[in-house]
Amino acid sequence: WTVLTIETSIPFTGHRIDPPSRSVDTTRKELLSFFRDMARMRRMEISADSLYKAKLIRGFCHLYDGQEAVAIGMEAAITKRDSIITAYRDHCTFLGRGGTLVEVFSELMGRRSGCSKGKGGSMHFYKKEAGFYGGHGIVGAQVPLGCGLAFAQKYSKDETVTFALYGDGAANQGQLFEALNISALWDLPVILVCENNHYGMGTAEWRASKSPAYYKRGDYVPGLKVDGMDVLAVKQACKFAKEHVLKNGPIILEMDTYRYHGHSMSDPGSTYRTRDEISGVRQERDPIERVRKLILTYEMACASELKDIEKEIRKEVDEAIRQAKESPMPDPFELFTNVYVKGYGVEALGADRKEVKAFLP
Amino acid sequence: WTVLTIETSIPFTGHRIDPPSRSVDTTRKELLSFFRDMARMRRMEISADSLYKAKLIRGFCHLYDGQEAVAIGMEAAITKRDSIITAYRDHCTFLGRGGTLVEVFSELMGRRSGCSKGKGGSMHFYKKEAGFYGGHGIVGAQVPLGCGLAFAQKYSKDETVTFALYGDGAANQGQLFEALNISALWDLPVILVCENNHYGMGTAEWRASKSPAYYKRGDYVPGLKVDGMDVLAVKQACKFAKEHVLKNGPIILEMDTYRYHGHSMSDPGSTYRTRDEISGVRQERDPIERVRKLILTYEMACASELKDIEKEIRKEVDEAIRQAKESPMPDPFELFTNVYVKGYGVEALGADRKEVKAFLP
Amino acid sequence: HEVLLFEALREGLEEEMDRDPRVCIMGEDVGHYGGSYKVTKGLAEKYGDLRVLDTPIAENSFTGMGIGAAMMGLRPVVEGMNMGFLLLAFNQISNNCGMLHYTSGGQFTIPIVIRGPGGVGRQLGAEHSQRLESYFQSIPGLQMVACSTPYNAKGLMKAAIRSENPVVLFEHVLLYNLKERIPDEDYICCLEEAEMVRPGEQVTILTYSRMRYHVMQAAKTLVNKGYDPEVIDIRSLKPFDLYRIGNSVKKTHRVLIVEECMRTGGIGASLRAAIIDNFWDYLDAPVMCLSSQDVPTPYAGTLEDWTVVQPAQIVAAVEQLCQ
Amino acid sequence: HEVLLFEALREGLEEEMDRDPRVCIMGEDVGHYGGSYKVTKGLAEKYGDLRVLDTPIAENSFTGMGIGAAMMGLRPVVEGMNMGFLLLAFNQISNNCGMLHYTSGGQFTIPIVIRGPGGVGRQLGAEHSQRLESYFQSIPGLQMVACSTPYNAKGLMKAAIRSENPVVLFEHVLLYNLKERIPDEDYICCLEEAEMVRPGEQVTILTYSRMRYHVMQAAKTLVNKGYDPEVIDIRSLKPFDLYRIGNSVKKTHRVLIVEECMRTGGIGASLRAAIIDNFWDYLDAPVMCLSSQDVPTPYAGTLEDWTVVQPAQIVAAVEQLCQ
Ligand SMILES: Cc1ncc(C[n+]2csc(CCOP(=O)(O)OP(=O)(O)O)c2C)c(N)n1
Ligand SMILES: Cc1ncc(C[n+]2csc(CCOP(=O)(O)OP(=O)(O)O)c2C)c(N)n1
Ligand SMILES: [Mg+2]
Ligand SMILES: [Mg+2]
Repeated sequence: WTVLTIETSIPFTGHRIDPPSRSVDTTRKELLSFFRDMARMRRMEISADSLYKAKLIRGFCHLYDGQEAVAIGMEAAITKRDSIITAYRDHCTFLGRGGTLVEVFSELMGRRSGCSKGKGGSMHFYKKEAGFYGGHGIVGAQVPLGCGLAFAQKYSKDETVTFALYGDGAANQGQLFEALNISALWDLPVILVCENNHYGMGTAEWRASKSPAYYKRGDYVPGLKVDGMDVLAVKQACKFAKEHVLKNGPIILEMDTYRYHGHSMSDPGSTYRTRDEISGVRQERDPIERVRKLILTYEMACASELKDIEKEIRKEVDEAIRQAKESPMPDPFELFTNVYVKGYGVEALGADRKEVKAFLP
Repeated sequence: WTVLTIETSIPFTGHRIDPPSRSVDTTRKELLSFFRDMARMRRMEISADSLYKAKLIRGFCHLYDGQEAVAIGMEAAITKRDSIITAYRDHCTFLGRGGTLVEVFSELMGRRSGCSKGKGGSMHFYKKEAGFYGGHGIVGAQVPLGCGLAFAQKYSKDETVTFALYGDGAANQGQLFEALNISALWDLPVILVCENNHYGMGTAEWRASKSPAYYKRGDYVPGLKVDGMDVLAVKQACKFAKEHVLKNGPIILEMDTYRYHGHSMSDPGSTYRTRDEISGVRQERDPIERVRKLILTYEMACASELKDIEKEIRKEVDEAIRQAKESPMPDPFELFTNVYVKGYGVEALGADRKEVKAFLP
Repeated sequence: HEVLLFEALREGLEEEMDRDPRVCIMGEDVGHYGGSYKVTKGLAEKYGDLRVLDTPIAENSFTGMGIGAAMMGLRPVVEGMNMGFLLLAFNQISNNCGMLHYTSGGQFTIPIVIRGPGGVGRQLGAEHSQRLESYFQSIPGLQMVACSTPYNAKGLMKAAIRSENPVVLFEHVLLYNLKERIPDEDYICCLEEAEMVRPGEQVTILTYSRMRYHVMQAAKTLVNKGYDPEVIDIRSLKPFDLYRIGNSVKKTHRVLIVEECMRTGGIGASLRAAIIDNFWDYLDAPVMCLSSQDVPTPYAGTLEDWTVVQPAQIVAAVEQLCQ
Repeated sequence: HEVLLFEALREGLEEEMDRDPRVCIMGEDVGHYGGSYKVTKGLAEKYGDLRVLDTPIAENSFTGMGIGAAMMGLRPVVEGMNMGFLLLAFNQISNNCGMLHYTSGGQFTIPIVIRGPGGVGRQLGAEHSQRLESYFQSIPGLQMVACSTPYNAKGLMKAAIRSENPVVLFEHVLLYNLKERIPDEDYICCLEEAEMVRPGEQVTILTYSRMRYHVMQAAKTLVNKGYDPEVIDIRSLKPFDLYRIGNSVKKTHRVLIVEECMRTGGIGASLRAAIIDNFWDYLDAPVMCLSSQDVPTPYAGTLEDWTVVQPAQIVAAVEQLCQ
């Protein structure tokens, strides 16, 4: 069994493009790593929920559980030389790019060892050396940045591409249409990935979009609708998209996905959708369960081996939280670093360029 | 000959909609008034050009000659209870709504009797009582306003509609896509009119738009492509559109038109397009000449009668300029009026709410 | 009756919607969801989808649409789910809210209210801790008010809706749950008036919004130490109520401004300038101003606290001023 | 060699593009058309379409794309055809130019330059006469400079491009045709330094951009009247060069600020605050500030003139200060 060919859950739907085949190549190793990586993400998000309830995490905290297949499938199709940029629901994307659990939990708790030194918080994870460009709090504003990354890639003739992720709510922001037009004019290697989890905060997609067929919203730009709960479909689509954009300029991928949690921690997530809807998705479309089933069906591992993996992950996550808790709070002087780049002999430029005039209580 | 049926120059092209018939009803009276009104606009713009060269007009001055059929055809299809909003190329739209030549020239020369008291200038003509909402200097920003007007119309159950005009360059502004989506969601009676004169300043349409088929750019919103040089086609399209939007929500009309002048007075208008292109349009598609030909073909008037009309217009325009020149410059205190609405016992609120502290030299 | 601040805002909205059928509300999740800070809760049910409008996430254009509707005579109240998002609508707010009355030579008025939560607090991070009053203050034609108590929140909301001018009403994320007994009768607060919070003789402390509470905390300490500060909530951020402010300065001859804006380009800078221009001769000491640090708001709680002015700094500043 | 100011800017761009292949230019009509004020004329021909990019009219997103490109190491120079249009890009400029370095804990720098014409002049009307320095000054992490001569225009352009920080370079519609002899050799101007225009003993006049010329006109009259003003072009609008400014204040003990911003929320207000905070003890008179009126810029020429500070007002203010 080296290479195995598996059908995606449903066919891809194309807009102005012939969709790729439903048959996806994979291996035992890959499927097991998908399982492990998605389960780790799931566990991480659920622990973040507990930490939030324990008031160790404050402010915004947008969880990704339910959507793991998008991050994982995408990574399987590209390399770290390709770029990813997303919005505030960014913990798992960061992890997918090779970020560590300790960095995640530290940042979430505002500690010094956080990936942004505790200054960014939940919405501001980045990993420059692995091509992760954040982590952005303003809905839609990351998409022009992403197109700019793709411009830089084209400029330096890198043959790499950028995946710019946004939600179904964000899909109605004007800057997306602007940036898409420019990217199409300039033939940029950018993939716009709409993670359609069907709600933008409390607003259902059809209440915010006259046309919720997001893969078609690029109009003159080709698009592909993908089952975002099927990690193999995501992988297939991202591979296809990467090749496409290097040759032909932008494409839109709409990932049909679902968030189990409420929008952020203050949203119970159940006033604008039914509990039945949520549990229905959990039962029928859960991305981790789908992979578990595949692994069991093809007898790549037995149920208890998978349980063991999950137990290991649990330990790994707990250990990371323990470490993160030990990380100290940022030094007071960090308030003033990184406002400006060093180079004037000062950390931060105040009214007086020679020196910071800040007195802390 | 009361009612006459004339074919439009070319058929309409529809996007997600069946286009209206090419046969347009008109009358001798209407055609003669079209001729007179368009000729008056043409003469007005050409005189503005001279006044600019004589330095009586300063700043921006965007002329509409070549595009007259759009303003006139639109007015023929609607009433003054319907609303119009446009960008900075607004002199003729104002005239079409019933504004006077004296108000136009006075505003252009910054005089007290200007339609905006000399404070707005070329880009800021308005006529509230006739449903003209300006006259706006920021490309594209008038379109959300226009959709808001349509919202107010729907809100007050007026059965009236709004025409929101913008250019081919403006068609790439994100706010259009945003406002169109909202208007479609709310079923607003708004007609987005793209006056495609094929250039946004020095940039040809295809260099700024990946898809210069502007009538299709609404994607899920229906559109109609119209020969904007044929006043009867414009009339037909606007009538059709008005009926459509009252029942079904927004539509886009793309008017294929042409500006003879450069973008503004500092642009000779000949570096990014050929003189042949310009003279070709003048010879083959000029909106006034088309109507002249119709009138002569159908023997509704003879050539010399039309010449007489043009002579009258010339006099009328010269007389308006004379009157405008007599209008005084604004009073110095006008600097402070209309910043805030009266009601605090002050004209303008300065740092001190009790009184304006402004000393003029 | 006793209400929380967000309920006071809602009462204001509701009363004005009852009073004037032209008043409508637009914003993200203001309808079915009831507003992310519950300011519009229940209003969609009561007034229907045409008067309480859920919008897509498209700040620039729904603000523009509000302005358009206002040009035609409606009185829209536009919510920025968080004030910071209105940076996307800056052009509409500046050019059309602020200047259209002028460029049209007075033909059009823009009776719109733009409101929403802002300020530093709850560790919301850089983008969600904006103090847009510093960005907006230069816009001619705009009025700006900041509420700080349930009483003035309701009164200012009602006055803002009735005003023919475009008004930005600043709310603060940390103040929505303040409780206060407010009158049962109809009342409004004058948009252009400052509020005397604590009369005193020795030094004038000018503040607004959440910093009012840091100031009052400091005032307690100061009183215990034998000082007698006068505390004024300026409320109107543009224009300033120089009448009330001036009277205080003429009495105390010492001024401390405490703001949450960053020091560069903040309200404090403009207020200080206005005081110097108008009351220089009455001053016995330099006008002092305590502002937030000139940094993006960090997430970590400790750093966030250090970003804004703390009561101890206010105490120290007053002691220095009164030396 | 002798150049006009717009040519000096172009030289700066060209030299930096020669020097560093990462430098590119984006904006409306900057390529084929050569820029509406000719600042980029000829560069598209020389460097090609990948380095000199004509964009659609989509300020918000092409600015965002410039920032994205900068995150990856390019050094984009983004032109606002008129600075006022960048109100549409305010969110990108504030949140991403200004704060991304911070929110990423220093991982990313944004070495972008944003430039274009602004200011009052040529009767361009309300929207095209913005002075965005007042709107932008509160943005943490942004540097702002204003050029006023061909010499400093070129030097600041080059320095801005080389800076790792995001820099906004303000040009003025009325100054593009100023002529001056500038060095043939490579030079840059320090971004954070003020420029001594006229040394003097009696009063410090702080100004920048076009107002520098109104001040110098006034200075002539003042000298004839026997005054000896020191004129400093502050150039760096954020941060202020308090070193040079301070030295002058310590010498003259009197300060007049002359700005083109509106008085509410202008650069002058912040500068005045900084001077009071730092040099109060050296002041013999209240710091005065002359600003534009708090009104949208009217079209009519006479009204436009009255909007901005005129030399006669400067003369009068100095006479009052030196009484
Ligand atoms: C410009 C802007 N407007 C509003 C918000 C508040 N907000 C944060 S997330 C969100 C919903 C976005 O929904 P979607 O794009 O579908 O992404 P999802 O949260 O479902 O992943 C809103 C309205 C914001 N952060 N930025
Ligand atoms: C937001 C904004 N960007 C740029 C400009 C400068 N500008 C004025 S008109 C124009 C071209 C617009 O072209 P188009 O929409 O086709 O209208 P036309 O002038 O052809 O009528 C540009 C770039 C502006 N006024 N506003
Ligand atoms: Mg969503
Ligand atoms: Mg055009």
